[in-house]
Amino acid sequence: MVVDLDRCTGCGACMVACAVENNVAPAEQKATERTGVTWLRVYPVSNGENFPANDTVFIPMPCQQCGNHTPCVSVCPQNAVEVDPSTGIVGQIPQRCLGCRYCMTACPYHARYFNWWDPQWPEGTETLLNPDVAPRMRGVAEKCNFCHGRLHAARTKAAAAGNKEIAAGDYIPACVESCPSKAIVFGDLADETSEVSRLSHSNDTFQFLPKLGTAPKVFYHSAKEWVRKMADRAPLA
Amino acid sequence: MDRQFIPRGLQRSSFTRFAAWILPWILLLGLGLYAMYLCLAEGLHHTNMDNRFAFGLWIYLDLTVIALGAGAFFTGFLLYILRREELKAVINSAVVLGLICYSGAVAVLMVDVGQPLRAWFTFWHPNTHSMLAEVTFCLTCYLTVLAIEYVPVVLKNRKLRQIPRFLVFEFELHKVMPVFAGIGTFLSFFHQGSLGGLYGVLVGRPFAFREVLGIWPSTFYLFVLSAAAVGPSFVLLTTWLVQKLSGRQLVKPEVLRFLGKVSGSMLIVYVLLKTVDTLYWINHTAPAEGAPAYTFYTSLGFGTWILFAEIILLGLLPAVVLLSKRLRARPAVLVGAAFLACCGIVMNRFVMTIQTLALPTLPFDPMMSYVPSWQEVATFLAIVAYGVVLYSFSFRYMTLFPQEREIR
Amino acid sequence: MNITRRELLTFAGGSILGALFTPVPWKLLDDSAIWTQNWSLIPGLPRGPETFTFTGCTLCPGGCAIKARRVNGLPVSLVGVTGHPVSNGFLCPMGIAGHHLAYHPLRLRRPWAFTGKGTDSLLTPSTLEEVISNLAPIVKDIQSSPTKGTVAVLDQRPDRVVSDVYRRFVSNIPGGMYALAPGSEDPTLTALRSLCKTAEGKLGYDLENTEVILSFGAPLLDGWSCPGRAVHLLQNRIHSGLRLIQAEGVQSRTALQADTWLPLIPGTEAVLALAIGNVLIRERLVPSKIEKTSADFQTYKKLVAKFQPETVADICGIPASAISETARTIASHSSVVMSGYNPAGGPFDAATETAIAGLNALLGNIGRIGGISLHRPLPSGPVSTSPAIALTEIPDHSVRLLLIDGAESGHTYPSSLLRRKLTADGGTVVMLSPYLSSRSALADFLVPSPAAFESLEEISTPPGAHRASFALSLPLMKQPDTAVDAVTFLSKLAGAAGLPSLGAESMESFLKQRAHDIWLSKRGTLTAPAGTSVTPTAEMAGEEQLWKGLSEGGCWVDDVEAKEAIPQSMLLGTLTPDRFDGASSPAQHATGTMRLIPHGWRNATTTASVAPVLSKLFQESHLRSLGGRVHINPATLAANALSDADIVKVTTQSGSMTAQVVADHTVIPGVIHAVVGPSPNNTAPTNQPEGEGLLGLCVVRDDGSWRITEASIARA
Amino acid sequence: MRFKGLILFLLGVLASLAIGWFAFPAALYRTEAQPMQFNHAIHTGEQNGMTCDMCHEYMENGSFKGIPTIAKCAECHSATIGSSETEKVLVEQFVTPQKEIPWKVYSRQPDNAYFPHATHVKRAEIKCEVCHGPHGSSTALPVYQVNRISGYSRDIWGRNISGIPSHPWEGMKMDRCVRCHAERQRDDSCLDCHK
Repeated sequence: MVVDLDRCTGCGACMVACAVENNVAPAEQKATERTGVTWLRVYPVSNGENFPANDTVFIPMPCQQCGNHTPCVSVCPQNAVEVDPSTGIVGQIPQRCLGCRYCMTACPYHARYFNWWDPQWPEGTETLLNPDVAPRMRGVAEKCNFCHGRLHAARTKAAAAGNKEIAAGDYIPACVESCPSKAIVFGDLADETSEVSRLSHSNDTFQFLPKLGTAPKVFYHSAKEWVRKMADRAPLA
Repeated sequence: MDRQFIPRGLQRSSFTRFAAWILPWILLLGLGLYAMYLCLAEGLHHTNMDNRFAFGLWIYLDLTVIALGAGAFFTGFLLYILRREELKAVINSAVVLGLICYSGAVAVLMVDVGQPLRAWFTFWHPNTHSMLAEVTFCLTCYLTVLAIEYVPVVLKNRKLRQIPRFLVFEFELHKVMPVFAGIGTFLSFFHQGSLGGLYGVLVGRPFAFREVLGIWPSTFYLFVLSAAAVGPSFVLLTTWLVQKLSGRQLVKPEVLRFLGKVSGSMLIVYVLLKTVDTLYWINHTAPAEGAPAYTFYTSLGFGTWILFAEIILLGLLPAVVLLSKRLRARPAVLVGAAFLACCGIVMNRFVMTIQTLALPTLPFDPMMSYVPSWQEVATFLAIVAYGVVLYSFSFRYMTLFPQEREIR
Repeated sequence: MNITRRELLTFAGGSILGALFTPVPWKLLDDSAIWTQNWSLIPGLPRGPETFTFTGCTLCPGGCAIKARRVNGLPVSLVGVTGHPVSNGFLCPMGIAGHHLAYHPLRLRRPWAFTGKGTDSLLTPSTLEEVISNLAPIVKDIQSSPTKGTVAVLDQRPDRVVSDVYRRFVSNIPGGMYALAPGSEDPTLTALRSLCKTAEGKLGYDLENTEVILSFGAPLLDGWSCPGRAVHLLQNRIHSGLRLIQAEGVQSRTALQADTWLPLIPGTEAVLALAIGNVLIRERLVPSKIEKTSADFQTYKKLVAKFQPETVADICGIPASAISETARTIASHSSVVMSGYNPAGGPFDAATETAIAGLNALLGNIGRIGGISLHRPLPSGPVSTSPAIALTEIPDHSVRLLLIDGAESGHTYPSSLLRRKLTADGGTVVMLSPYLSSRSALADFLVPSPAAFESLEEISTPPGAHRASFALSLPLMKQPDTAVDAVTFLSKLAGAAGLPSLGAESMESFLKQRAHDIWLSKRGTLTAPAGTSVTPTAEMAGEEQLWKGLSEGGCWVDDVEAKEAIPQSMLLGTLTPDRFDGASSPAQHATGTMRLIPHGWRNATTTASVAPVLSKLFQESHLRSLGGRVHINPATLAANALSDADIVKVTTQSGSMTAQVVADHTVIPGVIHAVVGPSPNNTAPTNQPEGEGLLGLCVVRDDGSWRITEASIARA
Repeated sequence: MRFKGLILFLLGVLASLAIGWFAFPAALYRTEAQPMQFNHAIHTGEQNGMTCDMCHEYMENGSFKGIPTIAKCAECHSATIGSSETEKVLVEQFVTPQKEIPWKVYSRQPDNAYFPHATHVKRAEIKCEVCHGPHGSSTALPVYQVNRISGYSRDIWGRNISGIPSHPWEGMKMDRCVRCHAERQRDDSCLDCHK
C-alpha cells in the first residue's frame, strides 16, 4: 500500500468506510481518542510553524503489516497473531486473543486497539453489519488486516468460477475504495510490475520508523521536504 | 482460645489483638475484590489504561513483587543446593513470602487480561517464541513448587502433626525438598529472566530493546541477577520488619548479616553488568534503531537523574555498604542498605514498564501520561492485604523462624 | 455407621482424583472459552443473498450517486459510483455511514408536540391526527383574517418537485409565503442574479472549463456543492492545469491544497475584492465592452479607486504585490470568483457578497465558457405562481404558522433568524424531520419524515452546477409506519383545512410527472447506473424507458449549450457606494475584543445529522473537532493568559457560553474559530433537543448575515 | 477395618467417574425439536435420484446457500405429494403461507469461521459425505442437541462426549479442519479460515 500524503485532504472517508466495513462499533460514551477503536487512524501533523507559515499534513496510519521481525507476532503468548505467508498480511484472531495487550506495547505504530468496553451498536444498526467480518468482543485486541473479509469474498467468487487466482480488482480495501482523492494505491508489492511496487521505489517515497527494521508494507509519498524530514526524525529529538 | 494451634514454646499475642490487626486488612481485601469484580464483569474500562498505555500499574507491580519474591528461590538454592545451613532460620519465612508474591501476581494477571477464561490457550496453543508464554509456564509451575514447599511448613502445625499419616508425609517431603529447591531455582531463573526479556525483545521500543546474547536479550540476564541480588535483601528486610512488629528476636543477627553479604555480592555484579549494558545500549543499540538515547531523557519527568538514581544511588551504594563487614555489623545500616537495594529494583522495574510506554515512538507522537484508577490501586492493595493476612496467619500458627525458640 | 470428618475428606479426595479422569473439567474449560467467543453480547451476522442497488444520497443537495451492497435486502455498505457524471464516485463520510441514520438514537419514531415554549418546553408524544387537528383551525383562521399573520413554508432544498408542492400549498392561502432557508442557494450566484436580472436561465459555475478559481473561503475540497465535482477537478490539476487561489483567514483543508493561499484577515473580503477590482481597472485588464454593458461602471470605478492595493494591504493582511498578481491571474485566464458558503458561518454581508460577485461581472465571466454558466432549468410543466423569496425577505413578526421542510441543505443558521419572523405570540412551528435535531427546539410540532434511504426521493440539480441534472434516490430500507413524507402531510393538512387539492397525492406520481416533463423536452442524456452506457433522451423509445432507467439508479443530465453572450449586468447593483465604506476602515473592532466566527462541516453541524459511527472522526481521533470547541491561535491564547484545553467563557452581545479551547496554529490570531458540530456519541435519548451551541452566540445583522461577531473570552 | 479409608477413596473415584461420564453430558446438552421431519433418502434415493447440489445451491457471489429456502421446496411441493403427515405439515404450515422453515442446523459454524463450500467442493472436489457423513441418505433427522454453554450444535464436538469420533466424519471442530489441511500439506494462516 502506498499513500500519497500530498493528495490526502483529511476528510475522514477512509476511517468511516473502514469502521463500517469491519463492523467496528461506534464509540462508547466515555471513549476517548486513546480508548477508541480506529483500525485506520488519520493523524493531522503540523510543521510546528505558526500562522500563516504553518502547514499540516494528514497521515493515514493503518496497520503497517510489518514484514520483518513483525513486533506483534513474536510476543503473542498464544499464536493469536501471525503473518500470512501467502499474502504477507498480519492477521489478528480476536477469538484466540486473551487480551494481555503485550502486542500493543510491542507495536511502534499504535496500530492495535483494545476493546475496553463491550462493543455497542445503537439498536437496529446491528442488522446492517458486514457478514464477512466477525464482530469482536470485550477484552481483546484488534487491528487492520487490509479488509481480509474482502479477500475471502474474492476467493469464494474465484473458487465458484473454478479459478485458482482471484480476479484483479476483486480485492481492494475499503479505505482505498472510499478515498475521494485517490490518495491510496493498493496492490501486490511482491509483483515487480504492479503500480504499488513501482511507487514504493519512486522518489520521495518513505516508510515510518524504517530503522527498526520491521519492513512495513505501507509506504508514504510526499513532495514536501518537511514532511519527509519529520518522518525521519526521532520522537522528541 | 486458639492456644492449641500455636506452636509449642512460642509467645504469641492474644487472639483479640491478632484479630484487631487482621480486620483492617480483611476490609481492604474486600474493597479490592469488589474492584476486581468490576473489571472482570464489566471490562477493563474501569482501569485508566488505554491503547497507548496498554500496560499499567498492575504489570509494573507484578514485575516488582515477583522480583522481590525471588528471595524464596535464592534462599532455597543457597540452603539446599549450596548447603548454607544457617539459612534454615529464614527459609520458611522466605517460602511464605515467595508464595504470597507469586500467587498475588498471578491473581492480578488474571484480572489484567481481558479474557481470563481463555488464559489456558497459552498452554494449549503456546507460541514458543513469546517471552510471555515462557513467563506463564514457569510462573504456574513455580507456583506449584512453592505450594509444595509450603506444605511442610503447614504440616509442622501442632494440631496437624497429630495425624500420623501427615507426619510421615512431611518427613518424606523433607527428604526431597532439595529436588524441589533445584526445580524452583531452575524455573525462577527462567521466568525472572523472561520477565526481563519481555521488554528486551520489544524491537519497536528503542528504549527497551536490547541486543540478544545467546537466545535472550541482555535484560534477561540482568533481571535474573537483580532478582537474585535483591531477594535476600527483601527477606532480610521483612524479617527485620516482623521482628519490629512482633517485638521479638526471631533470628540470630549473623543470619541477617549473611543475607546482606549475599545480597551485596550479587548486587555488585549486577550493577557492573547493568552499567556495561547501559553504555552499550546508549552507544549502539538505541542509535541503530534511530532513536538517540538522549531523546529518552529530554522530557522533565524522566531526566537522566533516573539513570543515576537507579544505578548509583540504589545500586552501587547499597552494594558497597552490604559488602563492607564493618558497615554490615551496624543493624541500622544493614537494614537501610537492604531497603535501598529493594528500592533499586522497584525503580528498575518502573523504568522498564512505565517509562518504556510513556516514551513516544512515532516522530509526531507526544509524551504519554497515565494515572491508575482507584480500581487498579484497590486491586493491588488487595494483594498486599492478602499477603499480610496470609503471612500473619503463618507467623502465628506455624514455625517460620526455627531459631525463635532457641533464642528464648 | 457414622462418618468421621476424616473419612469424608478421604471420599472427597477420591472424587477429586476421579473427576480428573472425566470429561467434566476439560469440556467445561473448552466450552466456557467458546462461550466468550459467542456470548449474547456479540451480535449475530446477517445471512442471505447479496444484492447491489444503485441509488443516491439525500443527506444534502450534493446528491452523490451510491452503489449499495445489500444482504438479505438490508444495506451493509455504501460506496460512490466511479465515473458518475455528477458526483464522480465521491461519497463523504456522512454518506458512507448514511444507512445507519435510520437507526439514529435521536430518530423520531412518532409525532411529538412541545408543551410550553423555549427552554422549559417538554416533548410529549402525539399523533398525526392530533397535529393536523391542531393546525387546520389555524390555517382556517388565517384565511378568514389574513391580517393577523400568515403561513410560511421554509424550504431548505429548493427546485425539487416537493418544492413546487409547497408553493402550490401556500398559493392557496392569502399572504402565504414560500421562503428559502439560508444556505439553500449559492450566495455568489444569488448576488450575481440581482446584478444581472436580464440574464436568461439559471446561473452556475462552469468549473469544468475554468482555468483559475478565486475562492473567498469556499470549502471546495470539504463538501462544497456536489463535493465530488470540485474534488475531482482539483485532484486532476496536474493534467488540467486548473489553479485554485483560496483567500481565507484559516488554513482550512481547502486552503492547504490550494495553489495559492491568501491568509486574509476575516471581515476584509470586500476590501480585497474591491482592491482586485481596482487593479483590474487600473491595469485595463477588463474587457473594453464592460463600460457599456454595465450601467454603474463609473460609480464602481470611482469606488474602487479608494482601494489601492498599497493602501489596503495592511487592512486585509495581503501584500499589495499578491493582490495585483491575483488580479492579473484571474484576468489572464478563464476564471470564476466565488464566496462559497460556510456551513455554519453562513454568507458574508450583502456588501461583501456583491463585491465578490461583481468581480465576475467586471471580468465578463457571465455566460462565458469556463466562467459563470447560464443554463436552462430542469424541464418542468407549469410551476406554481407563488414566488420564492429568501427567508430574510419575510417581514418580521408576520408568520403565524411556519412549516419547516425536513430535507437538509447541509448548512445551518441561528434559530433567531426564524424566531424574529414569528408573530408576537410566537406563532406555531411545524417541523418535518426524521430526527430530533438542534433546530427542533423551535418547533411546536415534530412530524417524523422518512430517514435517508427509506423512501423514494429525487436528486435534483446541485447548487452551482453548470447544467441541470435529475436522478432518483431509491429506498434501501422499509420506512416505519409512523413516518410521513411532505406530500402526504400537506395533502392531509390541505384536506382538513378545506384547501383545494394539491393535485397528485403521492411522491411517486409527482416524480413520474417530472420524468414526463424531461421526456417531453427531449433534452439531455441518461447515464446508466454504473456509468457504463449513455442514452440521449431524444433516442429513447418512450417515457417508460426514461422512468425505468431512472428507477434503476440512472442519472439524467442536461446537455450544455454553447453561449457566448455577456448580458447586461451591474457591478454594485442596488447597493450604494457608502455601503462599502465600513469595509475600508481598518479599526472596525474595539481593542481587547476578538472576532467569533462559527465554522461547520457540510452536513455535520448537528448530532442528529451524523451516524454514531462518525465518532471515529470526532471522538476517537482528532481528525474533526467536536461541536462546542473554540480553536484559537496559540499566540492569541498566550496574550490572554490561556492555554490549550482550558475551559473558557465566550461572551457576545447575545449571551455567553462555556467552551473548551483548542490551541490551533491554523487559525489567524485574534479570531475565535467556533466549532458548530456534532458530538456523535451524545445520543442519550432525550425529550430536550440539544441547543444550537456556539451558533447561539452569533449576532444576526439586518442583512441576515451572522458571519462575524465581536466576542471576548475569559477563563471559566 | 484396615481398608476402610482406601475403600472410601475408591468410592469417591467411582462416584465422580459415573457423574462425569453419564450425568454430565445429559446436563450439558439441551435437546431441541426440529420444526418438522425430513427424509433425505426419499429425495436422493432411486425413485427421485436427486443430488445434494440440486437443493443445496450456491449464490451469485459464489457463497453457499446452505439449507434451501421454502421457494425451492415449493418447486415440487406446491401441492401435497402423497399423503404423509410430514407432507401435510410442509405444505400447510410453510409452503402455502410461504413461511421459511426454521431448521436447526447440525453443522452450523460460528460467525468467526469462514468456510467456503465452493473452494472445498468445486476446486478441491471433496465429496459432501467426507464432512457431513451419510446425512444425505438418512431417512429421518437425527436428534438436535445444543450445548447449553457454548450454544453449538452437539455435532460440532461430536456425539461422543470423549471427543474421540466414532466415525471419520464425526465432529466439526477446528482440529478436524486442521487435520485434513495438514494431510494435504497446505501452509495456511488463521486468516484463511477466520474472519
